[in-house]
Amino acid sequence: MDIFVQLIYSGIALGMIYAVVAFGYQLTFSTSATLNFGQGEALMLGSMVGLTLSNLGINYWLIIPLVCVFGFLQGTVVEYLGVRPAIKIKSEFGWIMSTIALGIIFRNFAENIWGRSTFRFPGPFEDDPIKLFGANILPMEILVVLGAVSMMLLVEIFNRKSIYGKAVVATANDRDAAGLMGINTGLVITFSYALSSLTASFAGVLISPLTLAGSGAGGALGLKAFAVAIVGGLSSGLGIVVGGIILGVSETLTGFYVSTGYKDVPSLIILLIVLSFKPAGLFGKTTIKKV
Amino acid sequence: MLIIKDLESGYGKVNVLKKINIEVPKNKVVTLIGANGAGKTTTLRTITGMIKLTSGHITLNGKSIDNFPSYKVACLGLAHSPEGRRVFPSLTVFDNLQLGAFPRLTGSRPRGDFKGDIDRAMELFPKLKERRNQLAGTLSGGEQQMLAMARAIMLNPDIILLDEPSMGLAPILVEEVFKIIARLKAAGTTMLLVEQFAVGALNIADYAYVLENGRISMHGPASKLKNDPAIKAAYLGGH
Amino acid sequence: MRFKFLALAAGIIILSLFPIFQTNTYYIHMVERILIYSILLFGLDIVVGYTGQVSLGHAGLFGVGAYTAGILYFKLGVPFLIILPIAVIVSCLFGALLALPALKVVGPYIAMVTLAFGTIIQILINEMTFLTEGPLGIIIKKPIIFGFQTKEIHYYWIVLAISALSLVVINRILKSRLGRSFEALRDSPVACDCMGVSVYKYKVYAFIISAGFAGLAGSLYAYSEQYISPNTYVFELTVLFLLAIIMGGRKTRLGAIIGAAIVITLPQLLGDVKLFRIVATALAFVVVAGSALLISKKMSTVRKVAVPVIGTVGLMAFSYLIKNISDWRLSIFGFMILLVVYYLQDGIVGFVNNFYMRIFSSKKSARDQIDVGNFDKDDAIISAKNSSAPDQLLNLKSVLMQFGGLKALHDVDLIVKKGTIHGLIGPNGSGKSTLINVLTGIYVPTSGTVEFSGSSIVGKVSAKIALSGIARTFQNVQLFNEMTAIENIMVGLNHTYKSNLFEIALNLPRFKREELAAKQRAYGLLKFVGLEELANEEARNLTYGKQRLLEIARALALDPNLLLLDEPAAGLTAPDIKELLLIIKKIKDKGITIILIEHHMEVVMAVSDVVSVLDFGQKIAEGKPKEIQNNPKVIEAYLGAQTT
Amino acid sequence: MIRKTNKFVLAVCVLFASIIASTSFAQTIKIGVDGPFTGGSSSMGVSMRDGVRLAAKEINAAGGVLGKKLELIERDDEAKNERGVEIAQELINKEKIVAVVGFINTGVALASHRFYQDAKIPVINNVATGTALTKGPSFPFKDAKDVFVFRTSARDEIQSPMIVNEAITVRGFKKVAILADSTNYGQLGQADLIKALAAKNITPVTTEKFNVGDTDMTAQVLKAKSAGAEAILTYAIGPELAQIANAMAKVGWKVPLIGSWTLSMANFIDSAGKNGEGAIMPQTFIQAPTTPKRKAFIEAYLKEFKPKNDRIDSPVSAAQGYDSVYLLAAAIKQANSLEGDKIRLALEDLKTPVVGVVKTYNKPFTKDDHDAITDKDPVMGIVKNARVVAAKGQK
Repeated sequence: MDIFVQLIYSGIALGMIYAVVAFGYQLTFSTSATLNFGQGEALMLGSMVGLTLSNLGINYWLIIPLVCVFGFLQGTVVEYLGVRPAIKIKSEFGWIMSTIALGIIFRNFAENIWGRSTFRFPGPFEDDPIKLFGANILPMEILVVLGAVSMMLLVEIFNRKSIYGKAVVATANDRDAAGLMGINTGLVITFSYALSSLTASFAGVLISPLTLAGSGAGGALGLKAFAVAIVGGLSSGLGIVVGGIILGVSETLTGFYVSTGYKDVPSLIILLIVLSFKPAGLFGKTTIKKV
Repeated sequence: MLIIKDLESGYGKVNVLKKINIEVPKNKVVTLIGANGAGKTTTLRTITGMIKLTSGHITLNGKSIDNFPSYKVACLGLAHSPEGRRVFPSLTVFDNLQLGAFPRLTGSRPRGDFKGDIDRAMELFPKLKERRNQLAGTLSGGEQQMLAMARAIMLNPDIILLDEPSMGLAPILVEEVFKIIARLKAAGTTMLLVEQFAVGALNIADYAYVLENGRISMHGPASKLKNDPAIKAAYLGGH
Repeated sequence: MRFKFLALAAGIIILSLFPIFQTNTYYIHMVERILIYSILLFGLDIVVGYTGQVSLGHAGLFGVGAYTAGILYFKLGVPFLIILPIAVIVSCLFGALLALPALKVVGPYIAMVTLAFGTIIQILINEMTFLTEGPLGIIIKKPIIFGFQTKEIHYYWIVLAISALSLVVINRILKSRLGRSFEALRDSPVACDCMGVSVYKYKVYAFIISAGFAGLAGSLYAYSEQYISPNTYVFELTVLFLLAIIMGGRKTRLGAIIGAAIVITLPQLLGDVKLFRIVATALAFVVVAGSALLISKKMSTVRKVAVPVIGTVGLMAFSYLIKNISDWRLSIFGFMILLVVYYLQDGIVGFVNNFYMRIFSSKKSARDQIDVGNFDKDDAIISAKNSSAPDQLLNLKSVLMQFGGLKALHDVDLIVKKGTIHGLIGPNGSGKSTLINVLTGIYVPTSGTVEFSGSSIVGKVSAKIALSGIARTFQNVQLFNEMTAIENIMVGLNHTYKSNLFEIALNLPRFKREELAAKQRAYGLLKFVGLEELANEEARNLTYGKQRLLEIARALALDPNLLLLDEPAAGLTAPDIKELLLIIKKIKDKGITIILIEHHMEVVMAVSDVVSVLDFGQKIAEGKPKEIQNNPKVIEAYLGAQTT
Repeated sequence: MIRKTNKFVLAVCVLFASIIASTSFAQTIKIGVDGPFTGGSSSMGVSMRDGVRLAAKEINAAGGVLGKKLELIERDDEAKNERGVEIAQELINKEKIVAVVGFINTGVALASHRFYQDAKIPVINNVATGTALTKGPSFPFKDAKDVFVFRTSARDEIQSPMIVNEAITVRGFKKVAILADSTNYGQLGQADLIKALAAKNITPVTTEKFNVGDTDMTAQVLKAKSAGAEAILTYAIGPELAQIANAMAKVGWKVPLIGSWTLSMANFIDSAGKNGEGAIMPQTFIQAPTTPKRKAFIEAYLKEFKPKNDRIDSPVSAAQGYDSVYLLAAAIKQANSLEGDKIRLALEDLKTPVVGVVKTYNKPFTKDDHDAITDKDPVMGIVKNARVVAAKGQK
């Protein structure tokens, strides 16, 4: 039983990381119907920049806002180089390939700058675990969950309440019409990418004390987060939290009770099943196709 | 107010518009009529920067707006109610109207009496008042057209471009739409009205241009064109 | 055609002589791998180029092929010539498996589904140690054929023969109705379904055929490398395949070969800094010279060429700055993808084509002659007069169509009699288009019955309904834009074919006969609507009015009993409308029943036998046109006081 | 259509021109260097390459071999087997190398060796440790007349008994768990560990597997814990080893970590931090100036490549890489030829001892034994204050 609880804890912490990264997919998908296939790399860059700052002796809590600024800029670059030209020529193939390419370039640059090793990222807490309901949990894991949830809440509130947030939603609904309202839709899309990379960088700083930081850390996380985004639905904030937890927990449970080699399989199979029966995701709204 | 000179534009390599000239004076209603595919919508989309112009000039209030992006044109006081209404389906009626005033609320245009304007818009379109907090996507076609027009007015614009406000509406609703256009005209609003329903447009406009295959084939005071035999044969056929 | 054939023959001869002049097995092996990749890319192009889907799972399918071969060889000692077909079949099965979830989704979802699929395959290969030897991999020897132990050079010839064969087969498939269907489903899936070409079925076909080629390539690869292990078939390989396709050029076999050559030589190139400097310099020179030429001919502006020029010159400068190229391999790789995606969208082949045309001539190549046969334009339409359909051709009873809380159709009863024109009018949003969508299977009604020709169509898929005799046009024209007018109609004639994939691949007589017949009838149908002059024009280049007529001709190709016209007069000028009325009447004379949705009252009133009026999803009136025009309910809800 | 023909022919011509772009004439002795210089095991690859570079530089500075300079043809195999295969074909057929040194990953080595064997080109494995590379039932060339594969690293068959000895005999544990990665390296090593344990009549309480790149080892560690393991034996590389150490800290469980030599990798020591202290592993070389040769090597290495904190990322790889070049040079000199077969013969019968960093090689290879490192050479190292030092009771 202890072990089961322990696995659930690990799964939830893991799932919330997936959810934050998945949230980044949601942000850009809603405004421009595009995704950053290099989202995992944005997370990696965030953690590596954070590590550099940490080595300079900057306090962990101060690193978070600094890395968020970096992520914001990185997202802007991705949008500008990879996505904007594709939107202009309405090429789906274009943005898929160019964000993949940018991801590859970012990873390679990181490898050349920071080397190819993985590094320890000093967290704000001691590594000593806390006992909770008979199982261990690290303070850092609690921070991950809290950080992820509050990040998503902040962005949601912004979108629902402020006029700028409504402009984002309007752009998502109908980009041309939003332009006619005087909304700079290009800027909104850039902003959504910037915000998306910001959340990814933030996630990078959050998880690195748990998972280590390294230039190769992005790829696998990007794919998992995508699975979460799709299982939860690209339009539902609640969906990705639930999706993240489902996938995270299924992963740790499979790893323990079946075999760790197969731990990625259930999440991918869940992904395929959800897409086969509910393509808009568990919580997504199915749109009525117009002819 | 709005002057279009030797405008050429189109999609890809093909120019849809070939050197067209249109002028919309202040406080007047000008209509642009023609068959589908003649280039009416293309003209409006070029004005608001959704299509790149290849040559010619567009000036608004004496200021060149050639190839300005849509949002800048809007901030300069030109409202465009697009073809097919294009309301924001997942936002409420109120949010839609609020976004109509986006440049006013974000400092790009004078704020004015925003609350009062909302009330006035609701008065002009009583149906919207009942549906204030309903999602725009659930409105009927006619209601969406009303919302689209109200949203355009919320900009406090110097000029409104109306693209096919009667399209796809039942004759009875077409009548209502034209009644509202008439009220706006009476209030002194400058408008460029693109219509396929030529009778209605010519009845309401001060001046009219006829667009044929990307060229202005004829123009003159609306009352005169209405009685032109060629126009009658081509556009006023069955009505 | 002859020149193409000669080019192919010349290419094959040169390639088959190649190992005799270049005996270094390294280069022989390299060309061999290019050929193997080409086979896979031919198949991948069906999915990416023709049906327009992004597949990130082809590395997985490639792996399935390789491992089928490896396992059969290693565990069972099956001979080479038996392994190949089995590998193809197994890969086809996996392709079908991949297609099932991929079918339900579009766009980036498809990319992700295929990526997930590829990842699962890789994990399975890695984990199923009892079958695949896991991470240890399998060592394979060059095949023994009829007791003869082949060497590198022999195997090279085998691969060459198989890839030439693949080229011929894939060309035939893509030129046939299958290729047309693939393109059609990319351009307009809805129209495709409504022409009786099931998007579902043909997407599965596309994936299966594509997977078959991937499997064939994979099994050849296993023997070529003589070693297979799980970490070959990863995401990077898929990206490499996609890079090859876009770099070479989509929808062209030559492009696939060039793309394969590039991605194979790329790692070698990027392994050697000196060679890389030479190539980067040459590339920069070509781009700068090409841009200068374009600017001097006023075909491009400085601004347009700035990015590629700066990019390639920058790459050259970069190549001299770095000491160790291998560290920057991936960046250069990514950089090439970016450059290709945005500045070489049509690939090298497309670019050369365009460049050639822009610089040396602007004329289009001569049109293919169409053997028009002896079809009279009226014979092209098959009369529905003698059909055994009941007098009440269509019978709807209390149909309810509900979207969330909205009742788009509410208790609608409708009877359409055989051989009549049934007008359908009503305000926008009253449910007319919804009704059409229910009749063509795009929506499944919430409740109620719909009987056509005496049998229920509720719950049937669009393609089935279309084949049972209901054809339609669309409110917003839905043509297959990148296909010619005659090809558009031939998609509608898909149902006249009986030949199968096998017959297409071998170009057997029945298939040839059917193809000719379809072409002739398509021409006849074009004549019927007066578009025969434009037979070879791409649909997107037709004027709006002509597109509408083409859509009607395409619908007629389905040999319908019932034709649904959704606002055919919208956007037409008065003379066009007259022509349209004439065509509608002629269709009626053929005994085809028509449901006509229109806002132009004069059109509806002129041709309809019966008119039904919908309002808020309910039928509020029905009768002869005259009666309807005077019905007070209709006037209040729809016509208004002004029209009489 | 004519244009199409032209283009096709043109394309074929371009293809050939690029392929036939030929190589330069050999004024040097070309030595292939194959290893992962990017990716997860690159710290071993790069250290090995630097060791090789250092040795080649020294030899060239002293006048080269047979009057010719050594030229290193370095290729990054990315730790991918199929890249290794490609590189093998390129080095043999295009670059026409005389011999090859390198190979970090057992899988890459297994996949590519047979090409060198077929081409009669000597290979000196200087890092990969899979037993099957030179010995054992799955050794691919066990029936071959002449074998061209040599090795200067401590094969798993040597390391495993040392690991087992440390756990069972020295420390007296009865219950041990094995955690190994899913690569050839981990899986072959695991098999060797099980064999070595069986010799002491012990079966591991659990054997767990994980993939390279996995970031959460909680499940594996929990399984070992619930099986009652008293120690964890590992066969994996740096990053994943660190994850094991960290996962143990996370579940609040601390048992000794004993494993293959990779526990000395810098990326394990740094990433695991205090959780990695006390890890024990067999080492052929510890970065400590215990002999004059070692002192000179360490100083030259630090001066040339300036590693962080003056600590070589993978000292074992660097030393073995360095030694492999000296052994090869000695053999070429003795053979007085660049022919593969003669070099092989010379290697199998080296007349003069070669003073290396790991040890002084006195007749390191024979016809039947292509392993330079014997079970007497490695010592046990232990991680202490973020450095590997000799474990207690060792010299």
